[in-house]
Amino acid sequence: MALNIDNIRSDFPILSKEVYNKPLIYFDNGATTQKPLQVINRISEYYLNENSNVHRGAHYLSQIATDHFENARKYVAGFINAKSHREVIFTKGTTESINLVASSIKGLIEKDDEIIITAMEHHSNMVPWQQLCINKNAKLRNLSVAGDGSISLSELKDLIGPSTKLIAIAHISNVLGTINPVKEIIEIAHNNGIPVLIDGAQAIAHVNVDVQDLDCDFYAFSAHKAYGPMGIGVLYGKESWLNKLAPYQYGGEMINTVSFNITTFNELPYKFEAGTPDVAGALGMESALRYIDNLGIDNIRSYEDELLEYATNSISKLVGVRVIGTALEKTAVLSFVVDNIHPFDIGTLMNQLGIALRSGNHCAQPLMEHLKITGTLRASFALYNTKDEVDIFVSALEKAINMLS
Amino acid sequence: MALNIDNIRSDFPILSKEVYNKPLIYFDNGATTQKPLQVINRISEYYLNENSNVHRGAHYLSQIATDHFENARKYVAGFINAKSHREVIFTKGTTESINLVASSIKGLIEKDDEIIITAMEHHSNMVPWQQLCINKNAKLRNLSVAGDGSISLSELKDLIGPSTKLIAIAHISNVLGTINPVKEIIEIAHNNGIPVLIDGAQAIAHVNVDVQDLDCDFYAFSAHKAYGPMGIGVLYGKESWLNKLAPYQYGGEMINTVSFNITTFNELPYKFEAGTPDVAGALGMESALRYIDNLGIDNIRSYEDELLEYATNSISKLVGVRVIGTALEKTAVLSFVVDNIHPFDIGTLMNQLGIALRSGNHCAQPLMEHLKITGTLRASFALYNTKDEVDIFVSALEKAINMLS
Amino acid sequence: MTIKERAQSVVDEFSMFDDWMDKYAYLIELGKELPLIDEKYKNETHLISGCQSRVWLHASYEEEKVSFTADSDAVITKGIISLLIRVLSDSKPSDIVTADLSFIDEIGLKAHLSPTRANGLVSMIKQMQLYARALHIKNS
Amino acid sequence: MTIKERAQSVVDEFSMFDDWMDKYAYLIELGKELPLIDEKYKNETHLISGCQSRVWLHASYEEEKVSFTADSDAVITKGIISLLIRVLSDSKPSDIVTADLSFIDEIGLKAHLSPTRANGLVSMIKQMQLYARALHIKNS
Ligand SMILES: Cc1ncc(COP(=O)(O)O)c(C=O)c1O
Ligand SMILES: Cc1ncc(COP(=O)(O)O)c(C=O)c1O
Repeated sequence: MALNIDNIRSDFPILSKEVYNKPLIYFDNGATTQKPLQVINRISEYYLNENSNVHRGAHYLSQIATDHFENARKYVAGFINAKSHREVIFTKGTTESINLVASSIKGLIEKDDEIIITAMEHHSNMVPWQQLCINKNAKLRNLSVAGDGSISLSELKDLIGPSTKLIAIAHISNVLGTINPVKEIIEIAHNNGIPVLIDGAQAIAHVNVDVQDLDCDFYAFSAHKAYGPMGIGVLYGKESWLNKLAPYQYGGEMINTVSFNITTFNELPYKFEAGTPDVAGALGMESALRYIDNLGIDNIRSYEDELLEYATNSISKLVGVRVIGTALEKTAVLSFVVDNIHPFDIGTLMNQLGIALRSGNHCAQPLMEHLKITGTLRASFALYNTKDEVDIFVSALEKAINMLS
Repeated sequence: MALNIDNIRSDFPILSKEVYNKPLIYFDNGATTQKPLQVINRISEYYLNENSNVHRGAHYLSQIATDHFENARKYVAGFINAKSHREVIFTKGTTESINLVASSIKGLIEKDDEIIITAMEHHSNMVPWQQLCINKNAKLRNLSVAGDGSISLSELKDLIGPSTKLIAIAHISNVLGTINPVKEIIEIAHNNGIPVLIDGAQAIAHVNVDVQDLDCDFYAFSAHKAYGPMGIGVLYGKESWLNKLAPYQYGGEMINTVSFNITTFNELPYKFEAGTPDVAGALGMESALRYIDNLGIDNIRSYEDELLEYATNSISKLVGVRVIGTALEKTAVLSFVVDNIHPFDIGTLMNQLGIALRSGNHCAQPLMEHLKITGTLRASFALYNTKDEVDIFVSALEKAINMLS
Repeated sequence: MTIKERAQSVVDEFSMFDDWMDKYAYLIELGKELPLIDEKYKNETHLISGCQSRVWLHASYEEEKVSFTADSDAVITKGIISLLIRVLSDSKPSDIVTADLSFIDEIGLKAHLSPTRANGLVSMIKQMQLYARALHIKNS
Repeated sequence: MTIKERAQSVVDEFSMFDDWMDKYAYLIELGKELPLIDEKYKNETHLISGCQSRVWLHASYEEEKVSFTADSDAVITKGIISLLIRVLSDSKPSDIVTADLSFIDEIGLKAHLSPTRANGLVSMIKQMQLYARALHIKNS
């Protein structure tokens, strides 16, 4: 089914904005997406009509808020096809989700154990493991990334050993757009008894995510990269794993009984949710995922793939432009460099022309080193972007290159 | 200056709601306050016009969002009179703020060190220290609470010893309403070279908070208890202390440079802010604090004191009602029990009569044990509550007691 | 009477009241009729977790039927559990385990109780069914 | 010319352009005139942290005046730093430290640069003032 992009765009008022008297072209969706009215209104609606603290209340508003909050959890569980809503932990976002696992799994990691990541990880899925390894005298192992932005399963098999305790890998690279073969990776890992954490930050809004089909042990994502509000995200974890992990932080609903000397902790998912949760955020996230569901993630995927292909072809025609990340399995992200021109110079001029790109190392310094570049320009697409916008982007890029050559 | 409560109430549309065909009387402000239109609209406005990721951007929206986000930080710094905006760390809320300190101070706590808390702490300011002590073989020491809900400075002096490494105490008790003499406590602590963390969850909306005047080392609070959005709060820390603490979580803006083997961390406040921050939340918090500032915290304080006194006098006339927490220095919170009637029974009937109270242990089980009660009913007030509401509350309470006697 | 019939009679009774304050008054009365648990069972073992007021529940098995006694420190909770006992007690384990408990929604109990209370209600029912299952296995 | 006068001449020049794209074209030109840093100074020591493009800055002191040379791997950054050098270089340390830099806002540079760039700008100025202060102390 084709998406009706005009209708969709009218749900996102910010897209009609002008910047420096130029129509805004928002191609920084990998950093954060814009939010549809449905999400913005849901948040207002909550504060106007339902606001209350949850769980511990003994009154009407508190019950409404609790029901809606727990229904949001169930909706999220359904969206990623979790077996149970108990496997859905609300966090601040991908970064906290990953840090939560790194912190709560600490007791299971010992000296000389190994954790495998890849050279394309975002700092948020790299530094927590690096620091855990430093802390535990364990070893961080690095799966390399080929020139086209892909990884090799046979290299992974070679890296895996009896000391491997965890594999942490991005579902989709925020720099290269590569869709990693996570299902195959998980199968290989499980054959060796190793759990896998997937960083789904760049995947959740772009491809179908089915945690049971993937069979991943952990899956982390942020609402704000999937048309939802900032400040909230999810850690999915298999119940058996979440039960094995130590609690994360202390206070509020995560506590069962406390005396001065001892505390017993609540069951899942509350065990990992200390303090008053972001109820408005959870409801906003639910609205955002409903928005995606209504359009259909597969329709979104094919629309964005088309857009990516069109944009890739168009910029490839410009002299000096080199696309970074050309894996076969790829979506939504278009990184590039221009020979002899610094990404920042182009980014600055593009901004002046109304086009929101990102330039730099994209919080993936090790990847930049690995690819021997100092940074890229990145155009990242969402379901509301259009070929017309791509055309404007390409001619602006041409203009910028001319000015800078 | 007297507050114009009619005007104020019109800023909070939820207060005109009906519950079971009765006008809603919201006396659960200790759990979370309602939000004025100014806050709700600020959040919408952000998503409609300014939404972008911050700091790392190279474009117009990103700059706007960053400016507003950092201005919000400065506003918060001014609100609590911090020396510098670098001392203001955005967190999820009080609970995360306290857990952050407990986690990052770990390296400075050794076997047989001691941490002092009080018997009136909320679980969020008790269990993190309890677990840290268990983890480090350190000792948690407990300052007792007198029958009226006050603590004794001379007992504190006796508790302090050469092994004392930290004192953590609520500014205002969420059960008793006691305003603790934190300035005196901090002076005593500092004379002994001990840092002090203040749990300001129940204080920030009710009394003037001046961290330089208090001279506290850490101050934690949540926006949602001060007319702001859920999901965001603050850890204030003295720069010298924040520099001493280890980073908390890893990823995003908190990183300076990363290579595969080593990471260097960003300066304050970013060192403690991993991942995409809740920009909308920060702006919502700024609006909420502006709302308080516009009315004047001292005006709010005297209005709420008057309300508390009126309510205390009124319920004290009812047979069998006993107020829990009668310290001289007290505000905004009115806990009580009724002889021979379970708090839950009253709470249930009060809810049916439109009155939102909280009943139970209020996340302070050790205090309940200490006071030898199973729970209380709690009415907690905010700047929009009125004496008329108190009257309705008192006659409903009378009715409930009659039904249950 | 079957469980279904007993449930229907509860629904009929509650339909007489328009005002929830009257329903609560009735629940409070019902609480007083609760088949009280023997004091010796009011211990940790018989405490149901998940309720914010304390509830003790005991089950016994005679002539292939399960009977319940209970107590609580909160009166309205007592009323609720007395309803549950009236509907479920004195029944075959299999009937208890498979019972249609929609009467709880029908009388509006679930919607009118706080989330913690509602969780308590779920805990009570779970515990009753657990007892029924256990006693059934033990005695067969 | 004083720092103030040099700043004014920058403001005057920029006021000729209405369109920011023209201002950028001009900045790019200015970048080419940047007093280039000696290759031997293009090392870690002379790198300014806080800029997302790399900027090397060197200062020297002669006849009670500080002079700067610099380079960057980004052309627009070069243009910006060349403006700063034009205004601040060849001045007394005390004048550099106390200089009124409102010309940056006046030509709209700060508002038109990304936050990271703006931070970079702040870092550059900070570094120039640091050098000035250090050289002043060292030589007095
Ligand atoms: C005294 C006190 N401390 C800490 C907290 C925890 O605050 P939050 O749930 O917003 O993290 C609360 C709120 O319930 C409180 O009243
Ligand atoms: C692949 C990847 N992982 C993790 C993150 C961190 O997400 P957040 O900042 O929402 O925690 C991002 C976003 O920048 C990302 O692209």
